[in-house]
Amino acid sequence: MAKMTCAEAIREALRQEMERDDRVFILGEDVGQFGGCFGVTGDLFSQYGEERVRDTPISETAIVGAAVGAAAVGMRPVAELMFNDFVTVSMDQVVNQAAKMRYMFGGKATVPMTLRMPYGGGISAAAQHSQSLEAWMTHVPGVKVVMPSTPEDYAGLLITSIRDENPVMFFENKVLYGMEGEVPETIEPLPFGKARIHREGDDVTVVALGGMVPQAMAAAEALAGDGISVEVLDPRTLVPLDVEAIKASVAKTNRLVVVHEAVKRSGFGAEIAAIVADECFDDLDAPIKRVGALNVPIPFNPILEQYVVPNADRIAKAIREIV
Amino acid sequence: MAKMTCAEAIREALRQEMERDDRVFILGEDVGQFGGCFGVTGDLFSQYGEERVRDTPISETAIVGAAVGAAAVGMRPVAELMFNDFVTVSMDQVVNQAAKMRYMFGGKATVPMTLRMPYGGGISAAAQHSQSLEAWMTHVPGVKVVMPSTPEDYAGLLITSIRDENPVMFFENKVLYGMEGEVPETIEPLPFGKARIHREGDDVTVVALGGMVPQAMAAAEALAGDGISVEVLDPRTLVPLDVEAIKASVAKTNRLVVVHEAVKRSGFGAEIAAIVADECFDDLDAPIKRVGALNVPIPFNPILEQYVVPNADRIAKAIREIV
Amino acid sequence: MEMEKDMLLNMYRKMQEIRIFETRVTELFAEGKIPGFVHSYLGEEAVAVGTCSNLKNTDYITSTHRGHGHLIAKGGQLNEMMAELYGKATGYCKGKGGSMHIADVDLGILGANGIVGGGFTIAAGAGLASKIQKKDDVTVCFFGDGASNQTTFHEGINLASVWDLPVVFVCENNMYGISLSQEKHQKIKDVSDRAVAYGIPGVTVDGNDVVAVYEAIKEAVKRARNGEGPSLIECKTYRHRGHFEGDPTNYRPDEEVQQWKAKEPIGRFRKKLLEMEVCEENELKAIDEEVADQVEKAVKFAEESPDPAVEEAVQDVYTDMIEEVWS
Amino acid sequence: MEMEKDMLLNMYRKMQEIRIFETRVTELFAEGKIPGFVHSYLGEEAVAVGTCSNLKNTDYITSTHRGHGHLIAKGGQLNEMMAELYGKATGYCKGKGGSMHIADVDLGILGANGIVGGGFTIAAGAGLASKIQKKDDVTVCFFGDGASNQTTFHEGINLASVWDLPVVFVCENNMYGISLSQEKHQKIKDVSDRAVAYGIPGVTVDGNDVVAVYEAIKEAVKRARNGEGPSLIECKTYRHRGHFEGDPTNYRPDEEVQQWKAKEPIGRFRKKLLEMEVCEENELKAIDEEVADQVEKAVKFAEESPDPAVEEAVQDVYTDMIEEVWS
Ligand SMILES: Cc1ncc(C[n+]2csc(CCOP(=O)(O)OP(=O)(O)O)c2C)c(N)n1
Ligand SMILES: Cc1ncc(C[n+]2csc(CCOP(=O)(O)OP(=O)(O)O)c2C)c(N)n1
Ligand SMILES: [Mg+2]
Ligand SMILES: [Mg+2]
Repeated sequence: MAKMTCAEAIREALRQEMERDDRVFILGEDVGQFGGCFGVTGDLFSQYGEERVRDTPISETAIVGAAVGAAAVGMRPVAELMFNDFVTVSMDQVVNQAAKMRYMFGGKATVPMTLRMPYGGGISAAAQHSQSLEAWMTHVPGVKVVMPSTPEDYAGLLITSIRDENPVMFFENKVLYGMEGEVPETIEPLPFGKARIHREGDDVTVVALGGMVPQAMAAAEALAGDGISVEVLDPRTLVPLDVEAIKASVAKTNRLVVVHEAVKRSGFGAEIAAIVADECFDDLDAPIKRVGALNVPIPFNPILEQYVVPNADRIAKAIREIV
Repeated sequence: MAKMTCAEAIREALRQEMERDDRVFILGEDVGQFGGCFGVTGDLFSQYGEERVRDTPISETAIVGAAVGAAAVGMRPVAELMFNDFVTVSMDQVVNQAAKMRYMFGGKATVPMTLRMPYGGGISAAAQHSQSLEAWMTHVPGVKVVMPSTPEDYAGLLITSIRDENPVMFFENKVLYGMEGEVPETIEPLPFGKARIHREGDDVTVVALGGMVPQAMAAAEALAGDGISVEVLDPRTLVPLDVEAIKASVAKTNRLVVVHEAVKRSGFGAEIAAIVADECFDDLDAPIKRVGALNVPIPFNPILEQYVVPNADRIAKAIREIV
Repeated sequence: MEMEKDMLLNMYRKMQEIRIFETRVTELFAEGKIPGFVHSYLGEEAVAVGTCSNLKNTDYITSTHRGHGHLIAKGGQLNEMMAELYGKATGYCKGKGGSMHIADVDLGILGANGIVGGGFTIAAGAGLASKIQKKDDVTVCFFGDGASNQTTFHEGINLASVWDLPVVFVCENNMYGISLSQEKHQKIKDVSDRAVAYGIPGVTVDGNDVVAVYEAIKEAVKRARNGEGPSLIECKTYRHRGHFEGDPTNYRPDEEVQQWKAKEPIGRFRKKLLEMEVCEENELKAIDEEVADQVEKAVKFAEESPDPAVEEAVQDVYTDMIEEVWS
Repeated sequence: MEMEKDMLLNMYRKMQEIRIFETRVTELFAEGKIPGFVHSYLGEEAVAVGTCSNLKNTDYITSTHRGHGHLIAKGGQLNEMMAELYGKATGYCKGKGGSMHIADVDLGILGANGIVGGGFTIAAGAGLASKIQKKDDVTVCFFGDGASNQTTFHEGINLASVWDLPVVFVCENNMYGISLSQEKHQKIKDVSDRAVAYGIPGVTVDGNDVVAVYEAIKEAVKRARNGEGPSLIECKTYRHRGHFEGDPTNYRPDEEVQQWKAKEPIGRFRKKLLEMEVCEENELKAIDEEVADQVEKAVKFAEESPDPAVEEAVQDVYTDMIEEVWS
């Protein structure tokens, strides 16, 4: 095991896959010598050169479209968008091309590409650079959606994403980039569709996504002092979703809070709540609570931003409402 | 009152607003002499000429972006996308520009534009021309989302959309275009955020969106024979949403089924279900059911398409599961 | 014409395959046999055939909503094609794609595309793969005059240009994007002028002259295979039918249609073959008959094929996950 | 230089406003006073000032992530600008926008934009509005060399061109998009070559010569006001700082930076003004001092201004709806 940040873990996973499989290559803006806007690709350029770590023009449409084309003919591109907010410029390539190609062609195409996208607030980057857009992607049949929260999971799930034969939307949290944790020297792929229980508890299940996992853990810790036992479940992948794990947890705790950084309205929390309201109705002893960002664009001023985006206090407050 | 189809009702609303307010103009592909891909703009070109009914190049990015710019400086553009599936090419203009301009500028901009988008299947148009993408838009703070189901509502809500000072996403169902109904000669604006109860009932509430309203009505009719009394509620606008009406109905029936044509996963049905699972928990006597398209792209073959998209039978089946 | 007889007759045959196939498709559509949209390639046969006659099996093409001609020219099988238009289980896409999404990845056909301009960046990506893999394969991206105003035109060609990717961008300028004539959708007369914006060669040819198309593409393909990067070739042509079957075509004058029909590519090529004594009339007639027969067989194949089983609807979304079915 | 002294001195003043404001901003950012990203306009002052000196109050501009210079040149107030960079309630956007989203619609400033290329189609829309309203207002769209590879460049300029909209597209070619030099992001040397693709005039000028910029834009603005449609003007310039404050700029050689700094626009213009005896040195000094004073006042204004109240966070999403607050 080695201690590394999430950003380093991602880079290590990229390195090991590039080493293992020469079909893997990277493309994106400033991913080369510059090392990536958040430093994630780092020294990969000096190791693999400009053929395999490709600096693109500022052309998100071309970045994703080229990844689709290259994947369809046998490569394994890993494309980086500088911010997930810019997927708006490549939505067609994701939604109408990557996601649907296999199906439209009657199963005769495979599109093994990974699209890495940093999301979330916390750095005063304002409305066009702070969104969390994973919910859109979960509404697109044909793509898988991954949203890890620890260095180990970033590494292992990125390996799985690259090896997957389908387009994978890989969401990376900007604030977590700097968070440290243990990662195996040789990174093993981690399975999609398997939740991780970060903390066991009996009174309430908190399903937290990505960057909200540490916040949920902090809330759980705080509430433990008051004798409230919180189970924190991180689904890790949204598509496929580990519905069984969520159901099992709710069957035990009989209460559910769902947390994500994306705006609350029509966030993926709604999907999880709706599944539980259908499939676990008899287990539920209390209303299902959702904690998400207020339904507003992310403001620039850090005080306003903190007010808009969820945190441990808000999660604790939501939990208290139902236990 | 006059009998007209939904398509005609939309055209009449456009005509009356163009007559009333010379800031209103139309832009889109083939909306001019051709009269629109689905014939909606019809003869408006011959009446108002090419300055106010503008045929654009095949450039969805420019269509929506130009609407944003024109709206920001005092016009009231009504832009048409030929299919809502092509909003993927203009997502940035909707999401990062139109929706956020006012907020980012501290309230100092207004963007009174309407974006009309046909959605849904039923015409064997396959995966890239049959989607129902309203849920994405409800996840974007700053836009309003309208989704009517009768000629009268299309007309009245379009008038309101055009007069609204904010960007409005106006979803039009392709199959409903041909459906007839009564529309007032002089169309009055209908309020946003007010649901319409199409049928009263005591045993179960069905919240149905857009093109699924007639299907829900058919299901209600079929079940009436078996003594099941179904209330059919059409929210008409998703943002703002008439939460009070939904709550009142669920308080009466204690059961909820939500229906839309969009794929089930992360559709707007999840949001409605999640709201009810939180705010009406004590009223609920049964699991909340959602009926949406299977989580697959829309297939070309009509038999497969019918299998994928919801209909009255499926709605009836879901209702039976909980009454 | 210093080309081999075989090659010339093959080009004639391919054009006739398209002509007869498409003619039959318009009839079948009118009879209600084919669901959805059909965009006929009638009149534009020389572009697909002149282009694809330069391609190997392992070369790639990206096609458009008006894609039947491209598929046939790249070697697509009439049976599977017709069956797909019918939405049958035996079709190229098992009935899931239809006219707008026919593909045969094994033949290098990366799909028709329902999104105007959908092919540009995919073609760049396929070219990129060939480059990284150090293969000499070339990708041809077909697109219309209307598509030259799409986002993807710009980003796709710029990427191919700056990375010297082996791609040939072939514009089928049929003078209209649905109802909008070229002068109403762009200020330029020749789409090939846009090559300047990317520092690549831009050429305009008579798109109804199959040999002219062949020669222009030949140059571009050579360049691409040599690692010298992409080119933009514009072929001026005309669609005989409306934008889609059912289009009233109230937007273009009758004389224009007549003028262009007089310049249609197959009759012209046929005349040339005979004038230049490449072959005898009866050789051409034999081809015509063979092709007509083949098309009828394809119709029969399609008609007799079964619809896909409804369970097929949930297959092929992913390679490894089956999405939930109705509860 | 047949221009009036007043005008020339005003141009000098505006450039100094930008220079001193931006210099101060880099310091304040380093001190941690300004949150978020800051993209400095230092070195590019002549482009904004040469351009906006042609504009009336009612003319529009669309700006970029590197927008401070555009705002000042179009008449933006330093107090409100600095306050916005600080995120204060008194800022142009009440602290909700910050550096990347400063706007003043009343001054015709349709916003800085955090999306590269975000301005192209908005500018076309503003131009369209002026045209429909039969006003003689012009819209200037500023953009970078990197932005010339975005989707919106193509669709926005094409639309403006085919509809003869009164828009001037002004490329600030500072030779880099973040770390990527122009030759790595496009094959062409002059972005203005892309004008050919839209059948509009394309001109390249020395972007560090404020008078040259002024003259080129003057022509383009005249054309636009006369209803003759858009132009594409490229101004070659250089950013003195990294892409954003904090950028290590490991991607460009020191000599290059030094060469360009030697050509920086304000010193050059100052020298010219004195050589041509437009004014005395002390007049310029007086301006320098006034501006420095103004900037310090702006800093003070910003520092002393309050943060917005948290309730502000839910205002201004819509004109008429307040979104729910924390339950
Ligand atoms: C992104 C997108 N916008 C609009 C359409 C609708 N549409 C289909 S074909 C077409 C015209 C295309 O014109 P052109 O590129 O010239 O090709 P042609 O049909 O003339 O062969 C349009 C507008 C679409 N399918 N995709
Ligand atoms: C759509 C989009 N892609 C990428 C970025 C990240 N980004 C911000 S500025 C920039 C470089 C812009 O280069 P250029 O247009 O030349 O302007 P300059 O910074 O040189 O003034 C990039 C890539 C963005 N903000 N928006
Ligand atoms: Mg065309
Ligand atoms: Mg630049």
